[in-house]
Amino acid sequence: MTAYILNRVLIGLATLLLASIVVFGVMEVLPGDPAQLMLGMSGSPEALANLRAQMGLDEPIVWRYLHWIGGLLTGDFGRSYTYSSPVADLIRERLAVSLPLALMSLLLSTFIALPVGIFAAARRGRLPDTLSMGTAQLGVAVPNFWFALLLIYAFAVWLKWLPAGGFPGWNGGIWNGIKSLILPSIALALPQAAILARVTRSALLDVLGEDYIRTARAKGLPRGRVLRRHALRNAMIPVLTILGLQFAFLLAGTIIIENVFYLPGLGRLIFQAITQRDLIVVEGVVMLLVASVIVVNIMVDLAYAVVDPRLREAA
Amino acid sequence: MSLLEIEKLTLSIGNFPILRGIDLQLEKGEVMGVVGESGSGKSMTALTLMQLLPHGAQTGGRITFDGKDILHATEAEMLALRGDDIGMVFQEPMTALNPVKTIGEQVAEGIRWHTKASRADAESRAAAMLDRVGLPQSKFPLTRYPHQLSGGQRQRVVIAIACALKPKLLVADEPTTALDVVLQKQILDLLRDLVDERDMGLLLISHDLAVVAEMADHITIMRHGEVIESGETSAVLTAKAHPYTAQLAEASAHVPSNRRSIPPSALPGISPSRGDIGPSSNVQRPLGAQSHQEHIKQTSPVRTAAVQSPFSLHEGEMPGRAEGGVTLPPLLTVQSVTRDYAGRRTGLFSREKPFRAVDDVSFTVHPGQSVALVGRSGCGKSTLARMILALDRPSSGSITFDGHRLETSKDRDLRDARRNMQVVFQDPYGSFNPRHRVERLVAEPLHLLQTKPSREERRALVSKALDDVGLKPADMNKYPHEFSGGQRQRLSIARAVITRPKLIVADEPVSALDVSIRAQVLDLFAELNERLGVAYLFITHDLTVARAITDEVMVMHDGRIVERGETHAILDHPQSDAAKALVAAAPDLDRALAARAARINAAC
Amino acid sequence: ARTDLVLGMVLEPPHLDPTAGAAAAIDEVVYTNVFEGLTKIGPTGEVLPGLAESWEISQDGKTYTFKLHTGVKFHDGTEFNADDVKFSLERAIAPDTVNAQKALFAKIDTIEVVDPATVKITLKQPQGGFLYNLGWGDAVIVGSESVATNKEKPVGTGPFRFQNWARGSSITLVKNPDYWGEPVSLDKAEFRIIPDAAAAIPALLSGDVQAFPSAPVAEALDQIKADARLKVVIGSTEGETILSMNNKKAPFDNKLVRQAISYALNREEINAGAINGLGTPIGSHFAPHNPAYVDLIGTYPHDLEKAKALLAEAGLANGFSATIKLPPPPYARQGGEVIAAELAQIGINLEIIPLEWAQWLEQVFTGKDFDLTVISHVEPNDIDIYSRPDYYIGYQNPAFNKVIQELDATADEAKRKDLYGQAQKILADDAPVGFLFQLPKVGVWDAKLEGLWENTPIPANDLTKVKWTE
Amino acid sequence: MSALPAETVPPSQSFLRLALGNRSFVIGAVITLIIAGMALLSYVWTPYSATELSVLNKMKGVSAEHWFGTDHFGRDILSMIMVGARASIAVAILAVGIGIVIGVPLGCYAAATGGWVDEVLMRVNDLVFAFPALLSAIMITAIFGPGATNAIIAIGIFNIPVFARVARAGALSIWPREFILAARASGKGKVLITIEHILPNIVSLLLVQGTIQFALGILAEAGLSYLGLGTQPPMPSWGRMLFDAQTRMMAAPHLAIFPGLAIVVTVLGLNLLGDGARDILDPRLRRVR
Ligand SMILES: Nc1ncnc2c1ncn2[C@@H]1O[C@H](COP(=O)(O)OP(=O)(O)OP(=O)(O)O)[C@@H](O)[C@H]1O
Ligand SMILES: Nc1ncnc2c1ncn2[C@@H]1O[C@H](COP(=O)(O)OP(=O)(O)OP(=O)(O)O)[C@@H](O)[C@H]1O
Ligand SMILES: [Mg+2]
Ligand SMILES: [Mg+2]
Repeated sequence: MTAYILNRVLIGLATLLLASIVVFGVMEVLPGDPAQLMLGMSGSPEALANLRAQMGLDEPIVWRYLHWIGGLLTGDFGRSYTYSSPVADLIRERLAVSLPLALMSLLLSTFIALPVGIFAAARRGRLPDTLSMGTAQLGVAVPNFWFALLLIYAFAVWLKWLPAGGFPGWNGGIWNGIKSLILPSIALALPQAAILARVTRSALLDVLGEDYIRTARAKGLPRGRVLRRHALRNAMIPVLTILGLQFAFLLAGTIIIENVFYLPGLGRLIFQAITQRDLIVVEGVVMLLVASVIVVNIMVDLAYAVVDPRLREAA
Repeated sequence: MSLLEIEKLTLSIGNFPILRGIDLQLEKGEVMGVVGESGSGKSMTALTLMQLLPHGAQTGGRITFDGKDILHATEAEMLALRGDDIGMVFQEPMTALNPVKTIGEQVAEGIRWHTKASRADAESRAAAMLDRVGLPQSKFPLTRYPHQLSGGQRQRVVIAIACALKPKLLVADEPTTALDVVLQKQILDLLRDLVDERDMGLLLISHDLAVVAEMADHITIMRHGEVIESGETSAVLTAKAHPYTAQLAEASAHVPSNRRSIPPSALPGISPSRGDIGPSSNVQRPLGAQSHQEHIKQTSPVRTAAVQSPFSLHEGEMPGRAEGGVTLPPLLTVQSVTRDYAGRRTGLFSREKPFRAVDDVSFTVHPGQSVALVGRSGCGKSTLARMILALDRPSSGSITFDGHRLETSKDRDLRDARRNMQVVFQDPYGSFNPRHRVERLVAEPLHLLQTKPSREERRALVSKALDDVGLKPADMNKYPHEFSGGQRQRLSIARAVITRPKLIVADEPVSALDVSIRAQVLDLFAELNERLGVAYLFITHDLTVARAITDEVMVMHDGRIVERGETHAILDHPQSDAAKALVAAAPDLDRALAARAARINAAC
Repeated sequence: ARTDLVLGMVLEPPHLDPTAGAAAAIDEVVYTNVFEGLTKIGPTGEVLPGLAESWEISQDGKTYTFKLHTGVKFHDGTEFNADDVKFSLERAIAPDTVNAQKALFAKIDTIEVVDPATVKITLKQPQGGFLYNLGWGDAVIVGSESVATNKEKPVGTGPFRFQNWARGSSITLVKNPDYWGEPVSLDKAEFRIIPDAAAAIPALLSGDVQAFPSAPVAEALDQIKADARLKVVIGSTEGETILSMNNKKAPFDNKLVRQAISYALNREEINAGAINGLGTPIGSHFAPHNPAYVDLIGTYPHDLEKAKALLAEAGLANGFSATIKLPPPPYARQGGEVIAAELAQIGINLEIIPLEWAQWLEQVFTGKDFDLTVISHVEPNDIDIYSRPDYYIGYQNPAFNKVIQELDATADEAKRKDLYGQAQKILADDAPVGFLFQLPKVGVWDAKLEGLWENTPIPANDLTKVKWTE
Repeated sequence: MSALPAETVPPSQSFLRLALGNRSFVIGAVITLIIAGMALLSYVWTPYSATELSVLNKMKGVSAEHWFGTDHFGRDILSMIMVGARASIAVAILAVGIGIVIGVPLGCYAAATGGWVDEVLMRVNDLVFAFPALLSAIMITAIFGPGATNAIIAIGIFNIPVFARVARAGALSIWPREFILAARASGKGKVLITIEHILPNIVSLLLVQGTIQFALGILAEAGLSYLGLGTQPPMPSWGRMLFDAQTRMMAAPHLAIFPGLAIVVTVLGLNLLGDGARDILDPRLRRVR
């Protein structure tokens, strides 16, 4: 097991190295000059040249890459061009929003999807099944910014229960922070939940056809208990896989929702960094994302092993 | 009042009738054997008792258990009965256990549920029960998972679950089908002990007459959802009053046309012209037509050769089958073959030591020869077969087939060898891609031919192959799920013979089939051997099969060949412990009946 | 009454040092709130005294002597005096400066500290707008002790001091108790960044944000107006929105073609389509609220026949194809779409190419690789851009250049006004670009709030006079 | 099952007959055909021009002249939805196509080869996956310029790892099956086995994933259009219409409702079609219920 994890970590590091080269290369071919962008339409050529020198943009590419990688190894992500503050600080600030948001939506989508999926599977082919799966399909097809705006109008403008957007920071009290993340996490969770519910249902249906379900029922256990105690755990593997993918998405793929709720999350940071050609920020965030995907993958694999003893040994 | 009374039980799923009026009675402390061909409704009867029928099942008639009307019981009443008063051992031990729960949990679960016992209490009772079925705590702690147990051990866990609460009735559905004979014997002994000890009623479902004869006081014979005959076991089986009973008895003891060569067209059951190869028609087939045999004996040169063939295999350099006095070189030569499986990793730099699945095996097979490879489950038979088929490479040693070195060749260079060597798999259904039609499936090995046949040629070859195995050419447009088990096994054989190979390796080709279909398939093998001169390597743990159609037997144990020789010699006078154990454990109808008769006599 | 305020803004400043960056968002947060200059621009664009209490201009118009306020302290407690003025301005004119508006100070020759409360600035030649220039955000006075960290933690002399910047989210200022001037009535002001137009509306309606001085809500104005708690104030900006043409590239180098395009533009429709009709049509590159403004809207009325005739005269009777590159703001994207549809009516087929800012700056502004583009020029009084030799529009007219040169050297208001008028007329006639409309400033704020600027003479959110009425 | 006489099983039927017997397939096909027909019809006829502006006529509600109302430029929404169907569907289908054409072979290859090749391919997959779809799209369009083609490529690239994963997982479950051994015994190589045996057995997985990705594709196109990187004006697309509607959602809800409905109905239709096709393609499920 330890060897397995070590192996995965080593491969993960290699992936990161590869990622760093790819990302750096892509950033180089991205058209647009960060210095020019900072000066806008009014900058003079000298100012531009000065700024470029100040930002280190006139160094040769290989040198800049090595410099950057060297920095990464010592935990120095460099300084943002636009914000001129350390990238690591920026990422840390954004993670304080994105991480709780991702976790909240993940929890929410799990808490919605599992019961719905179980419910539908238990009533396979009957009206409740058709209805809940139909709703799930709608959940996938409805654009989430649309849904988000509806939430805002309902809960912020009309009912005034929750803020329409923004994030007060964790210093202003945990509850205030959580309050501002409730609507965004609902907006994010719903389509995810729809997908997850479908997966849960079909995984459960596969499992319910297995012989050991009949064995369990032959012990005199009621249906519900069989479903929870015997079927669910066996159906967890596809569900976990999807959850892992969703986490990766939720961490930085939520630009649109972050925009609608004007949350200072990672998604907006990277989006903004790309449009403003804040290359060093883009590079830093991408490295973080790749690393997190690797970590999540390892964790999902470990979770498989927890769920399924057969995989414990295979690992 | 009987423990269990079933009257005029009918069952249909959708509009398809499955059971058509079953009557059955079982007393306390009695063993009732239910036999019948595959699909006759045995398992469905058992599931009806438990009210665990699939969706859309409709029942009629009456079932009374211990005075309760089961068919009209509410779900709540059934929950109280299931597991507590009625225990059930399911047909498939490999899949009947939840892979993610420990065996302790699974056995204790029912105890806790029904008796509301504390966890610790339930676990100690579970431990006692597991100990009872031969899984002592010291060697098999409660924390084991099913995958850490062998098939036989799992079957015992299933029995432990079923018997945990000392049920009044135990329904055991084919409790030993998937097991080798030695394990089978252990399990049957266990069941008998439980019956004796607790005065439990046992409904033992099987398609193996020998097993039932050994175990059951009474027997019920089913076919097509009906009870054909029932009564005291030895009486029913010796009298064979009903023709179907007679057929079953005969089929189960069937030693097929070992040297009798009957062209399929001469057999009404597999006549291509009749088309219908349903099992119902098969069992009506007269077996062993002596006059035919005599006739063919004189006209078949291969047969003559076979009879003359001397078997002295001991140094692996037996002279080939002589034809017109010429000595042929061996078709297959296996020389000191060993296969190690890498052990599991246990740490960063350490692994378990490798597991030797096949250990220094050498033998030869000559053209037209039929060799059995027998041995207990897990002894390495399939591993060896895979290497012979060049689907796996030996760790050391060499394999030569038809002049080709297999273990060193690249896949591309193996085509010639493969053309002359085909395989019939254990599970006929699993060996077909469910999405292809028969034409494509059977034609698959044609890929090995140097010149690709045209579509017409291909169809001709396929219909010839189907004809060879007694199927209709029209069947080539069907999908595998549209066939019965026996028919699928024939398809599998058709695929193996389409390139007219010199050797067919058959890995447990009949273990999944019921006796009547098994008889039919064995005949087919023997017949092909005669007609096409195909050599066989038969892998099985069933000695009856080996006895039926092979010239020679190799007994394998823990990766080694421990004994080999002429079939009858070995099976009648086994020398090695492994062979002795196999022979001793093999159930035999006649022997069982004799023993039963002796017991009854003694009791009187 | 309340003493706190949350203001919405669309763009986040990259940093908070107005002397080291071009972004308007910097000034929108810190100008006059945190940092002050010698002079200060008022709500209507007038020049007011700032850190300089008063000033004298020499006869030749070359020497300015500023009398500074005394007792002024930077937020870090250090004293403000004439040395800081010298430091700040010399930093701005240094060869390696990163000041984005270096041109503002180009005429400065020397800066002398006469005494701690007096500074004398000598120009190389007289400059009409010098005092105005000193009122820009780029000319604010910074302390030599704090200059290095101003980007992240601005330290100025203003009535508010910087408290916190949650990047991507908000910037908070608090009242400076030690302010030298008239104390402000707000204790705390938070600038909240709301980039998404769709989010701005509910933010206002829910009361989370009490003021959105430049709200991206043109399309939802009716809905907001319906809410009695909110006040909508449509002001003007310095943003002349134009259809820029590449005057160096055929066929736009042909005046006939440019005129044809100008005739083909339906300003009313463009105004309606681009910003819900809130803009003020312009006929030249000049803000209508400016005293020197001349109404030239009638120069090219919407006339398709004339447009076609002019095209035919230019030898392009069958029209032609070109591209129109559009930067991200909605006025450009939507306006561009309307323009494309309009020009299609005289046979000019435009391929619409939306660009990000970075690409627009690189391709259009710096690379001059474009046919047409829609853009708002937001610098105040920037008609001189048409005289710049290497400007992206590529327009050159010696007569126009001469007027601009004269302007530069003229301090007399009446004369300047006349010169501005001449410049406007030349441009209107030459039609180097299509003049569309003056970008409106759509301000939305709580009805109980007063003191916010109606217009945007320079980018700023001057909070010094802002207070809650109840 | 094994003992069923062959005659009780209906003989294999033609695909068309099977298809017509499958309710969800038929409903899905009807919806899809209507949408596709609408898109095709738009080439020859729309109620109004979908590109001609009539700004003074803007944001009119539902009326007899304009069944679905008009947008912020006064264009007829019904006409725009008809024309927009082309872009939306084309982008989504082609993007899913790219994902399948590249991702499935990759996944199958990884599964067939195993070992370090598998490991490397899957890690590269993670890498692509780590980059949220919208971001890679932004980068691609930043480099190559915006437009429908680049939107397709961008969304397609995101689909590659998705399909690679699904295909690999499916293939891994098929490889140990006995019929694969049978095919190997027939001398077939990995490529042939993958084509003949693996693919047909993972089709249903891919179909289901395909319909999900299709829905996401339409929405991703919408997202890109929002950022100005998708379909270019004046050509409408459903996604662009939705985003244009965003700021006007409360003032003129019909701007968002109709394109939204178009997306929902299309996705629903395709999902039904996919579910039906999956059942039809599986011979085991073909028996009458
Ligand atoms: N891939 C593998 N890795 C490690 N051990 C293996 C592997 N495959 C088989 N074994 C082990 O090798 C031994 C021989 O296996 P094999 O399948 O050849 O048995 P068998 O004789 O065919 O048994 P059965 O009658 O149950 O099919 C078994 O103990 C099995 O557990
Ligand atoms: N879920 C089902 N739906 C429809 N028919 C079924 C179902 N399960 C079983 N059958 C049919 O019911 C009949 C009886 O099946 P059953 O399992 O009782 O046979 P069996 O006697 O136990 O055979 P075997 O020896 O193969 O286990 C068979 O024809 C089978 O095809
Ligand atoms: Mg059965
Ligand atoms: Mg085996």
